[in-house]
Amino acid sequence: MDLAFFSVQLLNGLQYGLLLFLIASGLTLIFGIMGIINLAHGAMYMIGAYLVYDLTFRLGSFWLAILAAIPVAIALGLIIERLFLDTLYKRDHLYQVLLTFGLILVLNEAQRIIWGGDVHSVPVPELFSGRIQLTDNLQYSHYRLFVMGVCLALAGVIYWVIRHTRLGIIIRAGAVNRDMVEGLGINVRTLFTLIFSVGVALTAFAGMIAAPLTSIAPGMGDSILITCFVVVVIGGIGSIKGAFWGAILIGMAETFGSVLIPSLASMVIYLIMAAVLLVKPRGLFA
Amino acid sequence: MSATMLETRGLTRRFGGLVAVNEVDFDVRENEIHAILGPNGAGKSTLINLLSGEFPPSEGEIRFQDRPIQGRKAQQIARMGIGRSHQKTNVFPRLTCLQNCQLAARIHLGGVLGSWRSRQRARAVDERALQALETCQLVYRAYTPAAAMSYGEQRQLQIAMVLATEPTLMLLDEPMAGMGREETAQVTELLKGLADTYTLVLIEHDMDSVFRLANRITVMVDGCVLETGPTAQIRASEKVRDVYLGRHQEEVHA
Amino acid sequence: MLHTYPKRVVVIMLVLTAIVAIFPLWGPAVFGAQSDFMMEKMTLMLILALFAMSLDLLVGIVGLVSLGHALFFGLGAYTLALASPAFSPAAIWWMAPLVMLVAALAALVVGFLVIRTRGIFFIMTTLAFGQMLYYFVSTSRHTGGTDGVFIMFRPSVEVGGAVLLDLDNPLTFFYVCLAMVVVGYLFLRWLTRSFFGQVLDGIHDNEHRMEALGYATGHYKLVAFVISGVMASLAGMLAAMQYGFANPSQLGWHTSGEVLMMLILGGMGTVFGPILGAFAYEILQHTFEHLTTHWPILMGITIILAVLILPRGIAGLIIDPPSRASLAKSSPLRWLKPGRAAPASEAVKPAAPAPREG
Amino acid sequence: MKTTVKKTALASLIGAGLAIGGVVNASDDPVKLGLMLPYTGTYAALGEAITNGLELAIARHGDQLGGRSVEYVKLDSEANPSRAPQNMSRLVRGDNVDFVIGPVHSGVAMGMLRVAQQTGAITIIPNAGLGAATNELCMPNVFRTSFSMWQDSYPMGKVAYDRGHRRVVTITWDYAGGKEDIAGFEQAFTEEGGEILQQILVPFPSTEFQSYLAQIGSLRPDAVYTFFAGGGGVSFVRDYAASGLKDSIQLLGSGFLTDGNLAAIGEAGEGVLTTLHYAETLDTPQNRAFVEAYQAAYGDMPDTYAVQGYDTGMMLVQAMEAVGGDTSDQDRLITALSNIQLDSPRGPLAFSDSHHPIQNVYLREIRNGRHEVVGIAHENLEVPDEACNM
Repeated sequence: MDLAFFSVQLLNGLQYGLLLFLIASGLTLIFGIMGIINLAHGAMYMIGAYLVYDLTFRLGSFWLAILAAIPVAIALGLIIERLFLDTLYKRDHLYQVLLTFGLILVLNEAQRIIWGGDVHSVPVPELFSGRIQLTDNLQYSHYRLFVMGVCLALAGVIYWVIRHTRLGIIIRAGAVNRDMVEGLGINVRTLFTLIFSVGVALTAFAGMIAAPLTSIAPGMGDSILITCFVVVVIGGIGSIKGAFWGAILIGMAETFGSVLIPSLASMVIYLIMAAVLLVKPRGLFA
Repeated sequence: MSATMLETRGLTRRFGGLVAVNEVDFDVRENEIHAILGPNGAGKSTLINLLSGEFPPSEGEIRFQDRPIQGRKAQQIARMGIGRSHQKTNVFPRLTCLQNCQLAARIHLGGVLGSWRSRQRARAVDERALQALETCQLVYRAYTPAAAMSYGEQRQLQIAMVLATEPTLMLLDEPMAGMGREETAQVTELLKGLADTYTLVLIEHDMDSVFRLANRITVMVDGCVLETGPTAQIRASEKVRDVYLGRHQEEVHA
Repeated sequence: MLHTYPKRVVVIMLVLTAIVAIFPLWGPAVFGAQSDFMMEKMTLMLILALFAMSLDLLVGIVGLVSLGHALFFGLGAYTLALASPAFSPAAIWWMAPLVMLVAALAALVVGFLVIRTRGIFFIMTTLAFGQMLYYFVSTSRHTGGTDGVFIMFRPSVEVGGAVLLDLDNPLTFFYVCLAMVVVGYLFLRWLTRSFFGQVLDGIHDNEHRMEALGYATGHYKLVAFVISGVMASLAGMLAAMQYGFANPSQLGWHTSGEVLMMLILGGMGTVFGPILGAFAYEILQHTFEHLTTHWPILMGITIILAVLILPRGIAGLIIDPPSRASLAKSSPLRWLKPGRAAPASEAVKPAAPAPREG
Repeated sequence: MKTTVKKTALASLIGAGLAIGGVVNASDDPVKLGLMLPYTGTYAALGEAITNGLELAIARHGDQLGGRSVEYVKLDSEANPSRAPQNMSRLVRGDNVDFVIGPVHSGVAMGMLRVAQQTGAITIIPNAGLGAATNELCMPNVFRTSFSMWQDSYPMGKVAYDRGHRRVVTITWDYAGGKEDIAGFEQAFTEEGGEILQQILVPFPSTEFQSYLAQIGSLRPDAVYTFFAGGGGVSFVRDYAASGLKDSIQLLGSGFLTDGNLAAIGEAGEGVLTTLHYAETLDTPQNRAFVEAYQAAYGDMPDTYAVQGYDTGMMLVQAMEAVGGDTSDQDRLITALSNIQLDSPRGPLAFSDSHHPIQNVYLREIRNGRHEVVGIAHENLEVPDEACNM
């Protein structure tokens, strides 16, 4: 492996990892603060992508589509939290697993009813349609760089919110000890609704900005879901920092693993997860 | 003076930057009731948790019957004969009173395989469980699910469960917490009776009970031992009165 | 008291068992030409009932929510598929023990690693191990990959050359599966009422306290995990025998999710509930598929409603039939009335005055 | 099948008893077609296209098969192999269908074949391309109207060599279908004297291709041969173009890479060469008529899957005509089916002894968002079936 190839793969791993972080951050917030295990998280990613696909053609602009899709995603989160999750907080994880599994079935089928079973794509927006030359025969699209930038910026914003705002203190406290939040005299219901909507919106947003990079197809959320679970568990449930480093680790592992040990490529992330849990049963940053 | 059953040397436990228990030297003698006093956050419960192996000490040594036990798991320490009760009610609500005690009594049958051992030994276990209930005057409740019993009864059941494990040393974390006056008196009597056969370490807020029960008292403040001595000595101690009792009174009247 | 149920449970289960057992008598009259197919379907439901029961030991009794239980189901299927000789039937006398042994070893290894984790971590690690085996089987040269493998012969049940049971006969196979479910049920019933079962209940309620009492709870959980895995592998072996086919999708997390749905429909922790759940789930899916090609949406809604309204499943209805008053109080009805946002508390813990902290 | 025979016999007996003097045969009963196709999930679009094609063929013949009306029993295969045997069994034993048509997914096909073997139900596979179905596992009662992975990729090996490519990287998903497809290409390409630099297997169903593209870039092959389908195909072609590799390294592929997905692929697909047994732009009267009828009925351009469904329907139409609508004699029906020769939209179509289509495979290039037929990559290609004995 020469240096140029290595650097290119580093870039690929980083970009994939950053996108994973964006999806996983919502998951880990919901896990950590609300204690809710949300299997339908992948479906939210899918819905984000489909929304942007739909709206891009309706509104004629990718950027307008994103602007219009975000409130829809937030509203979806709001509805799900109020309608379904509200009664589940005090119950065993099992019920959350089952309810959100049911939600996957409903959302996937709703997607098919609304948008059909065909594969779609969204063109890369004009503004970032250029490419930079990496090696003599390999180029890198500006849009991928843009996505990296957005993910990093959002990671920065989330980090700042968690470190320097009152909400952040509550979130950090909640991740360690949920009862404490109630003790702080905070309206837990409002907080939960807020966190869930933000979590859903983050994931859907990841689906939106990833749309021009990927193909929009039924079931696209299912495979990303399990990868994100692995990220969250490796990083430590509820830890944004953990989600970040976990995502980068998994991004790198998948990128380099597929090249270096192709025979284990499909299992490499699970092996890493097992290894991490063997050493630190609560994740790296818990 | 009787022999030392348990002693600690330089016992320390840190949580992050917070030192919950700081270089505590502490000893318990056979067949005494040793009470631990101290304001909230003094490190009493942490000390008990260290003794029972709930978590390992950061530093220091714990010797039980002349064997070091620090770092062992809670279940091992329990089987060595240190039984404990928790501050919060901790019985199994879906099981009956008797089943709760049976569960406790059977820990000496051995591990998983022991759960299918001979009937004869099982009978011995049942007897021990009943005995524990009798000691705690709960026999009439034997077949009541724990969830259906009153709070005070549940607290007593918890003591019965500790008894059923046949401990040599009992660590009781606020056994009378949240009880009414009458129930408190009842449990005080019960504990007094136990002192003949068992060694007790007791965390308790109820001053009257402590002074009536304890042979010796250790007073803790901010994770350190302020003073240790016979009950009379502590009762008379200026230092304790200033630091602890005074504060405690304020708290009560606040 | 725990694991003792009203008489009507016994009566209902016996009646249902009898109805299933005498299916060959009434099946043709009710289903006509479809009778053979219905018996086949019922055989499948029995196999799934065994599978669901095995998971109930983990989820309902010990309180360990596994999202990777299909691992053992698929392992049973694949052990049968790969160990069967190509041109002759295997003898059940060594095949069944082999399947159980392989599953026990796998459960021991996986269990050793996952038992250390708790709560969400347990769910996630079991999921990860299930997926690991799923990908291994999907990509390995020796397992037929994603297409799966055929099992050309069902194992033989012979003693000294005399055929005891002809498993190729659908009727015989049906009764074998029925017998397996009955035996499995009796075994779990005995297990849950034994002292070992009491310890498991204790762990479910308060593991921490069990440790303080002196129990090495990890050992008990591991043994339960192994027993559950072995039972699931037997179900997987029967499933592979029924259709002569093993496929990686039997190992995937969707299969694990489905069997959890059977648990919720039937009622967890009751041992008999999952049997009802397996039947209910299959009947529902069969019906929905007939109704519309959008059947997953109906299935999803059913599961959501079951979680919200009927968390104790069908078993809960039988043990404790709802009264008019309790119906009026149920959360969905209450939820219909605006302005009452009190979250429903499902806590099982006894109501006790909050003790002081400190 | 036993029950069906009995049932039909019984029905005709009763019928004969009731309608004295009238000529009554089994034609009073509709012919039951059991469709076991994916109507939900990832493959739903394929299931719908096949169904459309099938219904179109039968509708164009008066909605009748051999003079009998037709009843469709549609069952969602969920593309879930573990449910395949029970679903197949439901169609055959539960709904007593006369023909089973399905599936799309190869894993599901395995499960169905097992039951087809046990029950003897006549099964027509309108898509799944696993080689074994008409080779090791061939059965008298199983037909295929589609392709095998090998059939569509083998011709590309020669094409690649003839175009001057000597060193090629192959890339596909690490699953059975992909590996079979790549094997066909590699076989032909190395026979010609070409070299496979590396075979890359991507975990299924990942669509994250960046690291593999970098790998391809550093290997500097003359061409890349690939098999992906559905969303994976769209992603790969788009990513390949976006990485700039398309400018220096020719992209070859199985037709499934782009079929049905041209709109989603967009500009990125221009110049990609694929081989397949059909192209919607085939300039034959049969195809023009088919495309017109399909567009009139459904408003969409047909794709390969629709043609496969259509040919399945045509096959049924002809075979049922040959036996006069009588499904009771299964051997006669099977003989009728295996003797069928179709003037399909895809060209002449006949069946081998193992019941696999003998058909042309076309070389197609994407130009202006359409699969333009460059030529016939292999005429009347027959698939090896030495392992088949029936």
